[in-house]
Amino acid sequence: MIRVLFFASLKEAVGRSECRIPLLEDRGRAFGLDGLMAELKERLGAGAYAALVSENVRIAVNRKLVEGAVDLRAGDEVAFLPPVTGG
Amino acid sequence: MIRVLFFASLKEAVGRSECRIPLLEDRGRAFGLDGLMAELKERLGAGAYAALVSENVRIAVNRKLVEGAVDLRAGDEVAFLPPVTGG
Amino acid sequence: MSLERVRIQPEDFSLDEEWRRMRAGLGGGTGAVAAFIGLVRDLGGDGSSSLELEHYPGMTEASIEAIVARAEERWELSGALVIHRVGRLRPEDQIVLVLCASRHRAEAFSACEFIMDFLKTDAVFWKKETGPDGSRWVESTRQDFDRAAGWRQRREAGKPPQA
Amino acid sequence: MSLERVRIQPEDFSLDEEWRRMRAGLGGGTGAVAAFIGLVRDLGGDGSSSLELEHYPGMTEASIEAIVARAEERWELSGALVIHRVGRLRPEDQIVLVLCASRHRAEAFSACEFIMDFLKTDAVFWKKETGPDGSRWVESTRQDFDRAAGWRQRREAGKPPQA
Repeated sequence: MIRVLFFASLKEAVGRSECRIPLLEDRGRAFGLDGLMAELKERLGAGAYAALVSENVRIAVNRKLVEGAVDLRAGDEVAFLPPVTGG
Repeated sequence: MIRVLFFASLKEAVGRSECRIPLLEDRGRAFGLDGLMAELKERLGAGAYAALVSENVRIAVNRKLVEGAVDLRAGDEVAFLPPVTGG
Repeated sequence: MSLERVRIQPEDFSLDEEWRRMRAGLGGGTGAVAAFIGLVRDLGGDGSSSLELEHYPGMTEASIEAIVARAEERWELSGALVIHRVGRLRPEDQIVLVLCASRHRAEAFSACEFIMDFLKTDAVFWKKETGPDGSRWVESTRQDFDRAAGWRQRREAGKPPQA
Repeated sequence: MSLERVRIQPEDFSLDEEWRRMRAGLGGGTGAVAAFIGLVRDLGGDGSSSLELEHYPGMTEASIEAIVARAEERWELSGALVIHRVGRLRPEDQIVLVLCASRHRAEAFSACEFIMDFLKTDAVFWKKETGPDGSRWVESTRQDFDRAAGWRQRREAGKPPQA
Protein backbone atom coordinates (compact mmCIF):
# COMPACT_ATOMS: atom_id res chain seq x y z
CA MET A 1 0.00 0.00 0.00
CA ILE A 2 1.22 3.50 -0.84
CA ARG A 3 0.21 6.41 1.37
CA VAL A 4 -0.46 9.53 -0.70
CA LEU A 5 -0.60 13.00 0.90
CA PHE A 6 -1.99 16.24 -0.48
CA PHE A 7 -1.09 19.60 1.04
CA ALA A 8 -2.54 23.09 1.12
CA SER A 9 -4.23 24.05 -2.19
CA LEU A 10 -3.88 20.47 -3.46
CA LYS A 11 -5.69 19.18 -0.40
CA GLU A 12 -8.52 21.54 -1.31
CA ALA A 13 -8.42 20.55 -5.01
CA VAL A 14 -8.48 16.84 -4.22
CA GLY A 15 -10.93 17.24 -1.37
CA ARG A 16 -8.95 15.22 1.11
CA SER A 17 -5.55 15.24 2.78
CA GLU A 18 -4.57 11.66 2.00
CA CYS A 19 -5.49 8.42 0.33
CA ARG A 20 -4.09 4.92 0.10
CA ILE A 21 -3.30 3.25 -3.20
CA PRO A 22 -2.57 -0.47 -3.45
CA LEU A 23 0.78 -1.44 -4.86
CA LEU A 24 -0.04 -2.69 -8.36
CA GLU A 25 2.37 -4.48 -10.62
CA ASP A 26 2.23 -4.16 -14.35
CA ARG A 27 3.42 -7.43 -15.95
CA GLY A 28 6.39 -7.77 -13.63
CA ARG A 29 7.45 -4.16 -13.94
CA ALA A 30 7.92 -2.41 -10.60
CA PHE A 31 5.15 -0.05 -9.59
CA GLY A 32 6.40 3.50 -9.95
CA LEU A 33 5.29 7.10 -9.83
CA ASP A 34 3.85 6.81 -13.33
CA GLY A 35 1.64 3.91 -12.23
CA LEU A 36 0.57 5.87 -9.18
CA MET A 37 -0.34 8.89 -11.29
CA ALA A 38 -2.48 6.74 -13.58
CA GLU A 39 -4.22 5.25 -10.57
CA LEU A 40 -4.81 8.70 -9.03
CA LYS A 41 -6.24 10.04 -12.29
CA GLU A 42 -8.78 7.27 -12.28
CA ARG A 43 -9.71 7.64 -8.63
CA LEU A 44 -9.69 11.42 -8.20
CA GLY A 45 -11.14 12.56 -11.50
CA ALA A 46 -9.70 14.84 -14.18
CA GLY A 47 -10.07 18.14 -12.29
CA ALA A 48 -8.17 17.07 -9.20
CA TYR A 49 -5.64 15.23 -11.33
CA ALA A 50 -4.94 18.37 -13.35
CA ALA A 51 -4.03 20.17 -10.11
CA LEU A 52 -1.59 17.40 -9.16
CA VAL A 53 0.28 17.54 -12.48
CA SER A 54 0.50 21.31 -12.77
CA GLU A 55 4.08 22.37 -13.40
CA ASN A 56 4.84 23.91 -10.04
CA VAL A 57 3.79 20.88 -7.98
CA ARG A 58 6.68 18.97 -6.49
CA ILE A 59 6.60 15.36 -5.37
CA ALA A 60 8.28 13.94 -2.30
CA VAL A 61 8.77 10.24 -1.68
CA ASN A 62 9.36 9.45 1.96
CA ARG A 63 9.82 13.16 2.61
CA LYS A 64 12.52 13.66 0.01
CA LEU A 65 11.88 15.55 -3.20
CA VAL A 66 12.10 13.40 -6.32
CA GLU A 67 12.10 14.05 -10.03
CA GLY A 68 11.48 11.77 -12.98
CA ALA A 69 10.77 8.05 -12.75
CA VAL A 70 10.81 6.57 -9.24
CA ASP A 71 10.01 3.03 -8.18
CA LEU A 72 7.73 2.68 -5.20
CA ARG A 73 7.66 0.03 -2.52
CA ALA A 74 5.04 -1.00 0.01
CA GLY A 75 4.83 1.52 2.84
CA ASP A 76 6.20 4.41 0.80
CA GLU A 77 4.74 7.84 1.46
CA VAL A 78 4.20 10.01 -1.62
CA ALA A 79 3.38 13.67 -1.06
CA PHE A 80 2.17 16.28 -3.53
CA LEU A 81 3.49 19.72 -2.59
CA PRO A 82 2.29 22.99 -4.05
CA PRO A 83 4.84 25.85 -4.02
CA VAL A 84 5.90 26.49 -0.45
CA THR A 85 5.30 29.90 1.10
CA GLY A 86 8.22 29.72 3.45
CA GLY A 87 8.23 30.75 7.07
CA MET B 1 32.71 78.43 39.32
CA ILE B 2 33.45 75.93 36.54
CA ARG B 3 32.95 72.22 37.15
CA VAL B 4 35.65 70.18 35.43
CA LEU B 5 35.27 66.44 34.83
CA PHE B 6 37.89 63.84 33.92
CA PHE B 7 36.93 60.46 32.52
CA ALA B 8 38.51 57.02 32.27
CA SER B 9 42.29 57.17 31.65
CA LEU B 10 42.27 60.94 32.27
CA LYS B 11 40.66 60.40 35.66
CA GLU B 12 43.55 58.07 36.45
CA ALA B 13 46.15 60.51 35.08
CA VAL B 14 44.74 63.45 37.04
CA GLY B 15 44.04 61.36 40.11
CA ARG B 16 40.50 62.58 40.56
CA SER B 17 37.21 62.59 38.64
CA GLU B 18 36.44 66.27 39.00
CA CYS B 19 37.55 69.65 40.30
CA ARG B 20 36.11 73.14 40.57
CA ILE B 21 37.83 76.15 39.11
CA PRO B 22 36.76 79.69 39.98
CA LEU B 23 35.68 81.92 37.10
CA LEU B 24 38.61 84.28 36.66
CA GLU B 25 38.57 87.37 34.50
CA ASP B 26 41.66 88.62 32.76
CA ARG B 27 41.49 92.43 32.44
CA GLY B 28 37.87 92.44 31.31
CA ARG B 29 38.30 89.58 28.84
CA ALA B 30 35.81 86.74 29.27
CA PHE B 31 37.17 83.63 30.91
CA GLY B 32 37.54 80.92 28.26
CA LEU B 33 38.89 77.43 27.69
CA ASP B 34 42.41 78.86 27.32
CA GLY B 35 42.18 80.45 30.76
CA LEU B 36 40.83 77.20 32.20
CA MET B 37 43.72 75.21 30.68
CA ALA B 38 46.27 77.61 32.20
CA GLU B 39 44.58 77.26 35.56
CA LEU B 40 44.51 73.44 35.29
CA LYS B 41 48.21 73.35 34.36
CA GLU B 42 49.04 75.21 37.51
CA ARG B 43 46.80 73.16 39.77
CA LEU B 44 47.31 69.64 38.38
CA GLY B 45 50.99 69.71 37.52
CA ALA B 46 52.76 69.14 34.20
CA GLY B 47 52.26 65.36 34.00
CA ALA B 48 48.49 65.43 34.39
CA TYR B 49 48.27 68.49 32.18
CA ALA B 50 50.14 66.69 29.38
CA ALA B 51 47.50 63.96 29.44
CA LEU B 52 44.70 66.54 29.10
CA VAL B 53 46.21 68.20 26.04
CA SER B 54 47.17 65.04 24.17
CA GLU B 55 45.85 65.14 20.63
CA ASN B 56 43.11 62.53 20.95
CA VAL B 57 41.43 64.11 23.99
CA ARG B 58 38.13 65.82 23.21
CA ILE B 59 36.49 68.52 25.29
CA ALA B 60 32.79 68.87 25.99
CA VAL B 61 31.20 71.99 27.44
CA ASN B 62 27.85 71.30 29.01
CA ARG B 63 27.90 67.86 27.40
CA LYS B 64 28.46 69.08 23.86
CA LEU B 65 31.77 68.61 22.08
CA VAL B 66 33.59 71.87 21.37
CA GLU B 67 36.65 72.86 19.37
CA GLY B 68 38.81 75.99 19.46
CA ALA B 69 38.16 79.00 21.65
CA VAL B 70 35.09 78.85 23.86
CA ASP B 71 33.92 81.37 26.45
CA LEU B 72 32.85 79.91 29.78
CA ARG B 73 30.19 81.12 32.17
CA ALA B 74 29.53 80.41 35.82
CA GLY B 75 28.02 76.96 36.25
CA ASP B 76 29.46 75.55 33.03
CA GLU B 77 30.58 71.94 33.04
CA VAL B 78 33.76 71.17 31.13
CA ALA B 79 34.62 67.53 30.52
CA PHE B 80 37.84 65.99 29.22
CA LEU B 81 37.12 62.85 27.21
CA PRO B 82 39.69 60.30 26.11
CA PRO B 83 38.80 58.31 22.96
CA VAL B 84 35.54 56.47 23.53
CA THR B 85 35.44 52.72 23.32
CA GLY B 86 31.85 52.51 22.23
CA GLY B 87 29.25 50.10 23.51
CA MET C 1 25.52 21.35 19.18
CA SER C 2 23.50 18.88 21.18
CA LEU C 3 20.54 21.17 21.78
CA GLU C 4 17.51 20.86 19.54
CA ARG C 5 17.75 23.48 16.82
CA VAL C 6 14.40 23.35 15.06
CA ARG C 7 10.93 23.20 16.57
CA ILE C 8 7.53 23.37 14.91
CA GLN C 9 4.62 23.98 17.26
CA PRO C 10 1.12 25.43 17.34
CA GLU C 11 1.83 27.04 20.73
CA ASP C 12 3.32 30.47 21.23
CA PHE C 13 6.96 30.69 22.30
CA SER C 14 8.76 32.73 24.90
CA LEU C 15 11.78 34.64 23.68
CA ASP C 16 13.17 34.78 27.20
CA GLU C 17 12.82 31.07 27.84
CA GLU C 18 14.55 30.16 24.60
CA TRP C 19 17.29 32.69 25.18
CA ARG C 20 17.86 31.44 28.73
CA ARG C 21 18.06 27.86 27.49
CA MET C 22 20.52 28.72 24.74
CA ARG C 23 22.57 30.93 27.03
CA ALA C 24 23.05 28.11 29.53
CA GLY C 25 24.77 26.10 26.80
CA LEU C 26 27.12 28.82 25.53
CA GLY C 27 30.76 29.02 26.48
CA GLY C 28 32.58 32.19 27.49
CA GLY C 29 33.60 32.87 23.90
CA THR C 30 30.18 34.03 22.78
CA GLY C 31 29.95 37.82 22.52
CA ALA C 32 26.95 38.28 20.25
CA VAL C 33 23.42 37.00 19.95
CA ALA C 34 21.13 38.09 17.13
CA ALA C 35 17.45 37.32 17.37
CA PHE C 36 14.57 37.73 14.99
CA ILE C 37 10.88 37.53 15.78
CA GLY C 38 8.31 37.54 13.00
CA LEU C 39 4.82 38.81 13.77
CA VAL C 40 1.61 38.26 11.82
CA ARG C 41 0.76 41.55 10.11
CA ASP C 42 -2.77 42.85 10.24
CA LEU C 43 -4.00 42.76 6.65
CA GLY C 44 -7.27 44.60 7.05
CA GLY C 45 -6.05 46.94 9.75
CA ASP C 46 -8.94 45.93 11.98
CA GLY C 47 -7.50 42.75 13.49
CA SER C 48 -10.04 40.54 11.72
CA SER C 49 -7.62 38.84 9.33
CA SER C 50 -5.99 35.51 10.07
CA LEU C 51 -3.28 33.22 8.83
CA GLU C 52 -3.42 29.43 8.63
CA LEU C 53 -0.08 27.67 8.46
CA GLU C 54 0.16 24.14 7.20
CA HIS C 55 3.29 22.01 7.35
CA TYR C 56 4.47 18.50 6.48
CA PRO C 57 5.68 16.97 9.76
CA GLY C 58 9.18 15.62 9.37
CA MET C 59 9.85 17.20 6.02
CA THR C 60 9.33 20.74 7.31
CA GLU C 61 11.76 20.21 10.18
CA ALA C 62 14.29 18.68 7.77
CA SER C 63 13.97 21.64 5.38
CA ILE C 64 14.77 24.05 8.22
CA GLU C 65 17.54 21.85 9.64
CA ALA C 66 19.16 22.03 6.20
CA ILE C 67 19.02 25.84 6.27
CA VAL C 68 20.55 25.98 9.76
CA ALA C 69 23.26 23.52 8.71
CA ARG C 70 24.16 25.74 5.75
CA ALA C 71 24.41 28.75 8.08
CA GLU C 72 26.69 26.76 10.37
CA GLU C 73 28.97 25.84 7.49
CA ARG C 74 29.24 29.50 6.62
CA TRP C 75 29.70 31.10 10.02
CA GLU C 76 31.01 29.83 13.31
CA LEU C 77 27.95 29.69 15.54
CA SER C 78 27.94 28.74 19.20
CA GLY C 79 24.16 28.43 19.15
CA ALA C 80 21.33 28.36 16.61
CA LEU C 81 17.60 27.88 17.08
CA VAL C 82 14.51 28.18 14.89
CA ILE C 83 10.99 27.94 16.28
CA HIS C 84 8.12 28.19 13.82
CA ARG C 85 4.46 28.11 14.68
CA VAL C 86 1.77 26.36 12.64
CA GLY C 87 -2.01 26.36 12.73
CA ARG C 88 -4.28 29.36 12.93
CA LEU C 89 -2.64 32.65 13.86
CA ARG C 90 -4.07 36.10 14.41
CA PRO C 91 -2.64 39.56 13.68
CA GLU C 92 0.24 40.51 15.99
CA ASP C 93 0.85 36.87 16.99
CA GLN C 94 4.46 35.74 17.10
CA ILE C 95 5.04 33.36 14.21
CA VAL C 96 8.77 32.66 14.02
CA LEU C 97 11.83 32.98 16.23
CA VAL C 98 15.44 32.72 15.05
CA LEU C 99 18.33 32.93 17.52
CA CYS C 100 21.99 32.87 16.49
CA ALA C 101 24.95 33.16 18.85
CA SER C 102 28.51 33.73 17.79
CA ARG C 103 31.79 35.24 18.88
CA HIS C 104 31.29 38.54 17.05
CA ARG C 105 28.25 40.51 15.99
CA ALA C 106 28.78 40.38 12.23
CA GLU C 107 28.55 36.59 12.19
CA ALA C 108 25.49 36.47 14.46
CA PHE C 109 23.62 39.08 12.39
CA SER C 110 24.53 37.48 9.06
CA ALA C 111 23.56 33.98 10.15
CA CYS C 112 20.24 35.17 11.57
CA GLU C 113 19.36 37.08 8.41
CA PHE C 114 20.53 34.20 6.18
CA ILE C 115 18.30 31.75 8.03
CA MET C 116 15.29 34.10 7.83
CA ASP C 117 15.87 34.69 4.11
CA PHE C 118 15.97 30.97 3.32
CA LEU C 119 13.04 30.23 5.62
CA LYS C 120 11.05 32.47 3.27
CA THR C 121 11.88 30.45 0.17
CA ASP C 122 12.94 26.95 1.22
CA ALA C 123 11.04 26.05 4.37
CA VAL C 124 8.16 23.66 3.75
CA PHE C 125 5.16 25.72 4.88
CA TRP C 126 1.97 26.76 3.21
CA LYS C 127 0.19 29.88 4.38
CA LYS C 128 -3.41 30.75 3.77
CA GLU C 129 -4.30 34.37 4.44
CA THR C 130 -7.85 35.31 5.24
CA GLY C 131 -8.36 39.04 4.94
CA PRO C 132 -11.06 41.52 4.00
CA ASP C 133 -10.98 40.20 0.40
CA GLY C 134 -11.33 36.53 1.28
CA SER C 135 -8.81 33.70 1.50
CA ARG C 136 -5.77 32.98 -0.62
CA TRP C 137 -2.71 30.77 -0.53
CA VAL C 138 0.35 32.96 -0.18
CA GLU C 139 3.40 32.48 -2.40
CA SER C 140 6.96 33.58 -1.75
CA THR C 141 7.55 37.02 -3.19
CA ARG C 142 9.95 37.98 -5.93
CA GLN C 143 11.88 39.92 -3.30
CA ASP C 144 12.19 36.78 -1.17
CA PHE C 145 13.70 34.86 -4.07
CA ASP C 146 16.06 37.73 -4.85
CA ARG C 147 17.34 37.82 -1.30
CA ALA C 148 17.96 34.07 -1.24
CA ALA C 149 19.66 34.25 -4.64
CA GLY C 150 21.91 36.99 -3.27
CA TRP C 151 23.23 34.68 -0.57
CA ARG C 152 23.78 31.87 -3.10
CA GLN C 153 25.84 34.15 -5.32
CA ARG C 154 28.08 35.00 -2.40
CA ARG C 155 29.37 31.61 -1.32
CA GLU C 156 31.99 33.22 0.88
CA ALA C 157 30.92 34.46 4.30
CA GLY C 158 29.29 37.81 4.05
CA LYS C 159 26.27 39.83 3.18
CA PRO C 160 23.71 39.46 0.43
CA PRO C 161 24.06 42.02 -2.34
CA GLN C 162 21.94 45.14 -2.16
CA ALA C 163 18.27 44.82 -3.07
CA MET D 1 7.69 57.24 19.49
CA SER D 2 6.72 58.15 22.99
CA LEU D 3 8.47 55.24 24.69
CA GLU D 4 11.92 55.79 26.13
CA ARG D 5 14.47 54.60 23.61
CA VAL D 6 17.78 54.71 25.47
CA ARG D 7 18.59 53.47 28.94
CA ILE D 8 21.91 53.28 30.77
CA GLN D 9 21.92 51.16 33.90
CA PRO D 10 24.22 49.10 36.10
CA GLU D 11 21.51 46.43 36.50
CA ASP D 12 21.00 43.51 34.18
CA PHE D 13 18.07 43.66 31.74
CA SER D 14 15.43 41.16 30.75
CA LEU D 15 15.03 40.61 27.04
CA ASP D 16 11.49 39.38 27.55
CA GLU D 17 10.40 42.33 29.66
CA GLU D 18 11.73 44.82 27.12
CA TRP D 19 10.22 42.92 24.23
CA ARG D 20 6.83 42.72 25.98
CA ARG D 21 6.91 46.44 26.68
CA MET D 22 7.81 47.32 23.11
CA ARG D 23 5.29 44.87 21.71
CA ALA D 24 2.46 46.47 23.68
CA GLY D 25 3.14 49.72 21.86
CA LEU D 26 3.34 48.34 18.32
CA GLY D 27 0.53 48.56 15.84
CA GLY D 28 -0.67 45.73 13.62
CA GLY D 29 1.68 46.80 10.83
CA THR D 30 4.82 45.47 12.50
CA GLY D 31 5.97 42.18 11.00
CA ALA D 32 9.59 42.02 12.09
CA VAL D 33 11.64 42.52 15.23
CA ALA D 34 15.40 42.20 15.23
CA ALA D 35 17.21 41.99 18.53
CA PHE D 36 20.84 41.99 19.48
CA ILE D 37 22.35 41.05 22.81
CA GLY D 38 26.03 41.61 23.50
CA LEU D 39 27.75 39.44 26.08
CA VAL D 40 31.03 40.04 27.88
CA ARG D 41 33.59 37.65 26.41
CA ASP D 42 35.84 35.68 28.70
CA LEU D 43 39.34 36.98 27.98
CA GLY D 44 41.36 34.51 29.97
CA GLY D 45 39.05 31.57 29.34
CA ASP D 46 38.78 30.95 33.06
CA GLY D 47 36.07 33.43 33.98
CA SER D 48 38.46 35.60 36.01
CA SER D 49 38.53 38.59 33.66
CA SER D 50 36.26 41.59 34.09
CA LEU D 51 35.13 44.70 32.33
CA GLU D 52 34.55 48.11 33.88
CA LEU D 53 32.33 50.47 31.91
CA GLU D 54 32.40 54.18 32.59
CA HIS D 55 29.97 56.67 31.06
CA TYR D 56 29.18 60.39 31.18
CA PRO D 57 25.59 60.65 32.41
CA GLY D 58 23.56 62.77 30.03
CA MET D 59 26.14 62.90 27.29
CA THR D 60 26.22 59.11 26.83
CA GLU D 61 22.43 58.92 26.52
CA ALA D 62 22.50 61.80 24.02
CA SER D 63 25.19 60.08 21.93
CA ILE D 64 23.04 56.96 21.67
CA GLU D 65 19.83 58.93 21.06
CA ALA D 66 21.60 60.51 18.09
CA ILE D 67 22.46 57.07 16.67
CA VAL D 68 18.88 55.85 17.09
CA ALA D 69 17.58 59.03 15.47
CA ARG D 70 19.84 58.46 12.47
CA ALA D 71 18.52 54.90 12.14
CA GLU D 72 14.97 56.22 12.26
CA GLU D 73 15.69 58.68 9.48
CA ARG D 74 17.02 55.86 7.36
CA TRP D 75 14.43 53.16 8.00
CA GLU D 76 10.82 53.22 9.04
CA LEU D 77 10.84 51.78 12.54
CA SER D 78 7.78 51.14 14.68
CA GLY D 79 9.97 50.63 17.73
CA ALA D 80 13.60 51.10 18.76
CA LEU D 81 15.31 50.55 22.09
CA VAL D 82 18.90 50.50 23.34
CA ILE D 83 19.82 49.41 26.85
CA HIS D 84 23.47 49.57 27.84
CA ARG D 85 24.93 48.50 31.13
CA VAL D 86 27.71 50.31 32.98
CA GLY D 87 29.85 49.47 35.97
CA ARG D 88 31.71 46.24 36.63
CA LEU D 89 30.72 43.30 34.43
CA ARG D 90 31.88 39.71 34.43
CA PRO D 91 32.37 37.25 31.56
CA GLU D 92 29.08 36.06 30.03
CA ASP D 93 27.14 39.01 31.50
CA GLN D 94 24.70 40.75 29.19
CA ILE D 95 26.10 44.16 28.33
CA VAL D 96 23.91 45.64 25.59
CA LEU D 97 20.46 45.13 24.12
CA VAL D 98 19.21 46.60 20.85
CA LEU D 99 15.63 46.03 19.69
CA CYS D 100 14.28 47.30 16.37
CA ALA D 101 10.76 46.71 15.07
CA SER D 102 9.63 47.39 11.55
CA ARG D 103 7.16 46.34 8.89
CA HIS D 104 9.59 44.04 7.08
CA ARG D 105 12.62 42.08 8.17
CA ALA D 106 15.23 43.82 6.00
CA GLU D 107 14.57 47.16 7.71
CA ALA D 108 14.60 45.67 11.21
CA PHE D 109 17.87 43.80 10.63
CA SER D 110 19.59 46.76 8.99
CA ALA D 111 18.54 49.22 11.69
CA CYS D 112 19.65 46.88 14.48
CA GLU D 113 23.04 46.28 12.88
CA PHE D 114 23.47 49.99 12.06
CA ILE D 115 22.81 50.94 15.69
CA MET D 116 25.23 48.30 16.98
CA ASP D 117 27.94 49.41 14.53
CA PHE D 118 27.68 53.07 15.59
CA LEU D 119 27.44 52.16 19.27
CA LYS D 120 30.93 50.71 18.80
CA THR D 121 32.42 53.95 17.50
CA ASP D 122 30.21 56.86 18.60
CA ALA D 123 28.68 55.97 21.94
CA VAL D 124 30.31 57.72 24.88
CA PHE D 125 31.63 54.80 26.92
CA TRP D 126 35.04 53.87 28.20
CA LYS D 127 35.86 50.23 28.85
CA LYS D 128 38.63 48.94 31.03
CA GLU D 129 39.42 45.27 30.57
CA THR D 130 41.09 43.36 33.33
CA GLY D 131 42.44 40.06 32.07
CA PRO D 132 45.30 37.66 32.74
CA ASP D 133 47.77 40.32 31.49
CA GLY D 134 46.50 43.15 33.68
CA SER D 135 44.21 46.09 32.99
CA ARG D 136 43.94 48.24 29.89
CA TRP D 137 41.59 50.84 28.45
CA VAL D 138 39.98 49.41 25.32
CA GLU D 139 39.84 51.40 22.10
CA SER D 140 37.49 50.92 19.18
CA THR D 141 39.02 48.56 16.64
CA ARG D 142 39.96 49.34 13.08
CA GLN D 143 37.19 46.94 12.02
CA ASP D 144 34.66 48.94 14.08
CA PHE D 145 35.62 52.15 12.28
CA ASP D 146 35.49 50.40 8.92
CA ARG D 147 31.97 49.15 9.55
CA ALA D 148 30.75 52.59 10.61
CA ALA D 149 32.45 54.18 7.59
CA GLY D 150 30.69 51.66 5.36
CA TRP D 151 27.29 52.87 6.55
CA ARG D 152 28.30 56.51 6.05
CA GLN D 153 29.35 55.83 2.46
CA ARG D 154 25.95 54.36 1.72
CA ARG D 155 23.61 57.20 2.60
CA GLU D 156 20.71 55.44 0.90
CA ALA D 157 18.93 52.74 2.87
CA GLY D 158 20.82 49.52 2.68
CA LYS D 159 23.67 47.42 3.86
CA PRO D 160 27.22 48.28 4.77
CA PRO D 161 29.78 47.18 2.18
CA GLN D 162 31.45 43.83 2.62
CA ALA D 163 34.20 43.53 5.18
